[in-house]
Amino acid sequence: MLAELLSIRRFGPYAHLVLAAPAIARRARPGQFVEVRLSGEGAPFWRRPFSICRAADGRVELLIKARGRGSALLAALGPGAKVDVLGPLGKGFTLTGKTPRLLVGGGYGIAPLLFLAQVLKAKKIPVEVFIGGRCEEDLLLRREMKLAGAKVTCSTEDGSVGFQGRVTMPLEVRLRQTPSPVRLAACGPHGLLQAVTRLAQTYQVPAEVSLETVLACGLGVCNGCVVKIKGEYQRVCKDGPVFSAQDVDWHA
Amino acid sequence: MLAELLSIRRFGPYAHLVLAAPAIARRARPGQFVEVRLSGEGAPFWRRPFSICRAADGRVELLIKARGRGSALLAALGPGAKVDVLGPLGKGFTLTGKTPRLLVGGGYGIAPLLFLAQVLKAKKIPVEVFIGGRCEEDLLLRREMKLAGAKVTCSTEDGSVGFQGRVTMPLEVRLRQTPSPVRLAACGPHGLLQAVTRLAQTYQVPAEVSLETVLACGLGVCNGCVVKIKGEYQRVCKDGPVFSAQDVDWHA
Amino acid sequence: MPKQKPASLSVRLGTLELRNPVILASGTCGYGTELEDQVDFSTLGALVAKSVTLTPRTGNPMPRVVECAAGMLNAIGLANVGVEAFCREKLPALRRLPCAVIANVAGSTAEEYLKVVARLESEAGLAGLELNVSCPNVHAGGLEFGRDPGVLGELVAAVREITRRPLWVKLTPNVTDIVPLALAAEAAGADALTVSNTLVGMRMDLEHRRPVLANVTGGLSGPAIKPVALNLVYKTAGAVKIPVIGCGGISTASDALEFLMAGESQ
Amino acid sequence: MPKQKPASLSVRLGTLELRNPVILASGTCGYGTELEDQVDFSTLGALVAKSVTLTPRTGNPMPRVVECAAGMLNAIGLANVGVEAFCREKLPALRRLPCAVIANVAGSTAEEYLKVVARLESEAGLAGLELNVSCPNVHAGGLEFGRDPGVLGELVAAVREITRRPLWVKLTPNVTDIVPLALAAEAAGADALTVSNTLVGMRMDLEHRRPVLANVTGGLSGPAIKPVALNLVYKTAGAVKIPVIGCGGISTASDALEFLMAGESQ
Ligand SMILES: Cc1cc2nc3c(=O)[nH]c(=O)nc-3n(C[C@H](O)[C@H](O)[C@H](O)COP(=O)(O)OP(=O)(O)OC[C@H]3O[C@@H](n4cnc5c(N)ncnc54)[C@H](O)[C@@H]3O)c2cc1C
Ligand SMILES: Cc1cc2nc3c(=O)[nH]c(=O)nc-3n(C[C@H](O)[C@H](O)[C@H](O)COP(=O)(O)OP(=O)(O)OC[C@H]3O[C@@H](n4cnc5c(N)ncnc54)[C@H](O)[C@@H]3O)c2cc1C
Ligand SMILES: Cc1cc2nc3c(=O)[nH]c(=O)nc-3n(C[C@H](O)[C@H](O)[C@H](O)COP(=O)(O)O)c2cc1C
Ligand SMILES: Cc1cc2nc3c(=O)[nH]c(=O)nc-3n(C[C@H](O)[C@H](O)[C@H](O)COP(=O)(O)O)c2cc1C
Ligand code: FES
Ligand code: FES
Repeated sequence: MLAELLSIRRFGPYAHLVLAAPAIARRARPGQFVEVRLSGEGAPFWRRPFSICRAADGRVELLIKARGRGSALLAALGPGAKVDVLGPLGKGFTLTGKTPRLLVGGGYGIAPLLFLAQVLKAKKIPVEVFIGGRCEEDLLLRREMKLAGAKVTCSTEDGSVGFQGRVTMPLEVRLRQTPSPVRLAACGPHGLLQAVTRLAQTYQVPAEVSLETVLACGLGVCNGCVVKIKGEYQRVCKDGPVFSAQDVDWHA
Repeated sequence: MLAELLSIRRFGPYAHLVLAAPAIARRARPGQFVEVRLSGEGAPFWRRPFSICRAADGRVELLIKARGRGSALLAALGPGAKVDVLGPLGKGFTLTGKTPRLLVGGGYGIAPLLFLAQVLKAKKIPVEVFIGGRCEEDLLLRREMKLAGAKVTCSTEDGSVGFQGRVTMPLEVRLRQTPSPVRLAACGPHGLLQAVTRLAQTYQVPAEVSLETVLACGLGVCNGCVVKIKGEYQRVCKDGPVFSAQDVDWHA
Repeated sequence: MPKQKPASLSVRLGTLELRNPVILASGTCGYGTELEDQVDFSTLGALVAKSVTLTPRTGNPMPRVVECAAGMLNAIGLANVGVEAFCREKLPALRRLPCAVIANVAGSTAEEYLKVVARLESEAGLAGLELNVSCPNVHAGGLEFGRDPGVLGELVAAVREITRRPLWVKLTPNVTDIVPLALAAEAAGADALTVSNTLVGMRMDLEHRRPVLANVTGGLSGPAIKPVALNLVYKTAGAVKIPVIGCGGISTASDALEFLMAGESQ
Repeated sequence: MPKQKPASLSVRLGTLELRNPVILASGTCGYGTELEDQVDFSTLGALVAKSVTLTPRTGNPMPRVVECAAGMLNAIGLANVGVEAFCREKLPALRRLPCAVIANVAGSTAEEYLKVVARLESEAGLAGLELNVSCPNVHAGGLEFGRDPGVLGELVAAVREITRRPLWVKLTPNVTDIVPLALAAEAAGADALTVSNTLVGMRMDLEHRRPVLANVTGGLSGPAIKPVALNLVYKTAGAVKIPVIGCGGISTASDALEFLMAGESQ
């Protein structure tokens, strides 16, 4: 469908887009994504996947990082542009149970976690968020997370904001100091997800991770995006992108 | 080079573009063209050729008709857009001699003739212009031609403006009634150019025509745009687009 | 796209009559269920299911796909559940689709092809079979059947013996001359030819200085290959009497028309 | 793009040393003069002139070119002035270009190739010869030399006998297996292989219901064919010891790097 770009806000390499897409907004669940077809000079052949970072009132919001041709074209659009989006796609995070959630996001990986925090809060589930990045610029959606009622802890590798170091550091402190039942949900770079998985094992807490691979069809048709889950190939775009951390074969 | 689109004015399927392109404007001669690379959804692989319709003060003007993917993308641009243009290319109309000129244009074929009229007028050569189209909408640049000091005669096939019928009708009237020496220059659909060539033969006046074929490289390299000229293939993009009417083998 | 000029939109491919000539190619539409939200199957002539082999295959290691100009390379490696699970798990849903369903059969040996076809014989709800003799992404020989007219003819004749279902043969474009292969398949009893599969290609990963695909090469599909596939349809349709189904880079209605005309104009 | 890893940017192709590995392909740069405004030839490694034949050829009827997704089809038909006029009219300007100039030779018979090469022998200012055995747009057989290893080997050996100039052979991608052809050219004395020429393709004119090109088929070039050409470079470079010059869809620096790496990584 063609969705109108209602507004776009840019900060560094990132952009926050608000799209008018009622049909997607209605059905979207946290952890699901949309596929965006780009056009313009050097537009890529495939659509590009972006997590839904908020969905309400007929609007779908995306938080994107301009990395290559596709994301740069998307980040360069102006309000009023018509954006070709398909979705919602994929399976999202577990929303059941009352166990408090610790959400862990790195860089643009925080995108689906905002939507998740909002839905969990609406269900009265306590939410704490750990946001990590290399520097302050990479700490995204801090204000929005607080507005959503989440407790926010930040860390930067350069120490400019919050804890100095990786985001798993304050996370581990939290897990060690308050050993009450929690569930983890993480999205971000591969290394971050692996580290979160290790912590989940150490502290014996269930964890879900949102994986990223190159997507061709994005619809579960081509089997081009598979990862090893419990020894079997599963499709990131259809069977995921959210998987149980302990099921992922990180070394496949 | 990237030229800024200073302004664009649309009327029906046509658009008039003003580009900031000093290097092209400086060297352009009437009858030459530019090649424009398009980008955007469905952008074509090849550049698209458009005649230079005016060149002065660092500006190059184009008059285009939105016919297919390329021209539609060009016509849809807004002021401030950066347009990838190459030129000036090709050989233009003869500018020497003092013989009065009769210019004959159909549809967007009038584009190079405005530039020609202006240059001829600056050389004090009398210019009469015959503009034809199916209906009033197709009669382009009438005002600009008058401002350039040319005598303008119009014809429409539906009779809404000027003579009813083909543009060659008033042209023939003119040739028959005032048999003084003139030179013809024509640009427009194939049929128009053939008819002008026949009149030139009948009335024994020299004529030049600007031919249109599909251009691939536009630079004289590929030999993909050839037409038969005096029995030999010549390249529209490099040896033309302007040829002596009597040299063109219309039936090749 | 079949080569006959459609009077209505419906087309006849041998004994098989399709509502219209729009057919989704094998591997581009999974088993139908994946696309339920995206595609209205009642508007299709037919769907060709993903290739099925005798035993389950997990497919090639990752990465299996890479983007190209106006196309993509895939080296999925015939990942599929195997014919037994196909019949049990996939066919029920495929049967319910409101369009004709063609099973696509692949194998590494003639015996494998024959066993798969034999197993499918006991199942209802398949409008026809397509033999994939042209998958470039399996090493154990699938492609070889598609490159030698003698070998191909024998395979098609053997399959013909054991099924009365409409039988299509999907040819490879990666040959010096497609005509002898088309003629061999026709002579051996094929009801239609699908022309064609993907072109072999590769891409390099500049960062890691190695081929992007773990399989090194993959099959190129998409608009990039349309002119090549069109020419093969034109040549094949000129050489055989059976219908030729166009395949390769069709993404718009006018692409489809080009294929229809390329088939007709012979 | 040659397969050695360049230490500086300069590359050695047999006895020929080029300033850098950027070479403009035959037919894409005319005789150099056409592009004087667009290209700074002193930044190039070499230019391969448009194919030259024994006698002048006017080329195929129009239309000769048609646009495709990420590419184009051409059926120019080796339009050229013939070797005599080439030497008289084109070579003087080519000699003045500040880069190496390679003549590209085509013919319908072995005799024609040999006569053109013999005529070029008396001319100074050519850094090498490229044999075009792969032009898909002439009917009198030019392509045949490129499809049969035996015939190709004989042609290359015969040319080798009469010239000591660096000798490149430009192979066709339109074959089931390029390796035997590459080996045949190498064994017969080629100094380098250009891999590869255009893919055969066609397009239909929907309005007139006939092929767009008067010649029916043409050669597909441009980004669309890059993955196919890359794979052929990879395969060829793995099979021969002489340098392989990459050709097909190179339009950016990273395209060129992909070809360099595909050649190296064997
Ligand atoms: C389920 C899912 C959800 C996602 N959600 C988000 C989100 O919410 N926000 C967001 O910003 N992103 C998200 N992503 C990631 C996003 O899809 C990618 O960043 C995007 O597709 C990049 O496309 P591109 O065209 O901009 O870059 P590409 O050109 O595809 O390049 C991507 C990266 O790969 C590198 N690269 C490309 N080609 C090569 C090569 N040949 N060799 C080496 N390196 C290469 C580039 O340098 C670049 O860093 C998500 C991905 C998935 C799978
Ligand atoms: C030297 C020169 C100067 C020119 N100057 C001007 C100028 O000043 N102004 C101007 O408006 N134009 C000018 N033109 C023409 C202009 O270049 C073309 O109109 C333009 O290239 C069309 O490109 P497009 O992508 O918009 O259309 P395309 O998509 O290329 O289509 C062009 C036309 O061909 C038809 N067509 C396309 N494909 C097919 C097919 N497969 N079968 C049947 N029909 C088909 C389309 O319907 C359309 O009418 C000039 C051309 C030349 C050679
Ligand atoms: C991801 C992918 C998987 C494919 N799998 C199969 C397959 O299992 N069997 C088969 O015969 N063809 C397979 N193909 C080839 C397609 O059926 C088709 O021949 C090819 O994609 C060219 O058509 P297109 O350009 O319209 O995609 C596959 C293609 C793609 C892109
Ligand atoms: C218009 C045109 C004319 C060509 N003429 C010749 C030729 O005369 N001789 C030749 O060997 N190759 C010729 N080629 C093929 C090119 O040299 C090259 O192999 C092919 O275009 C693929 O490379 P590309 O995709 O980078 O263009 C021609 C290509 C084009 C597009
Ligand atoms: S991208 Fe095609 S199955 Fe996931
Ligand atoms: S378009 Fe290439 S020579 Fe004219």
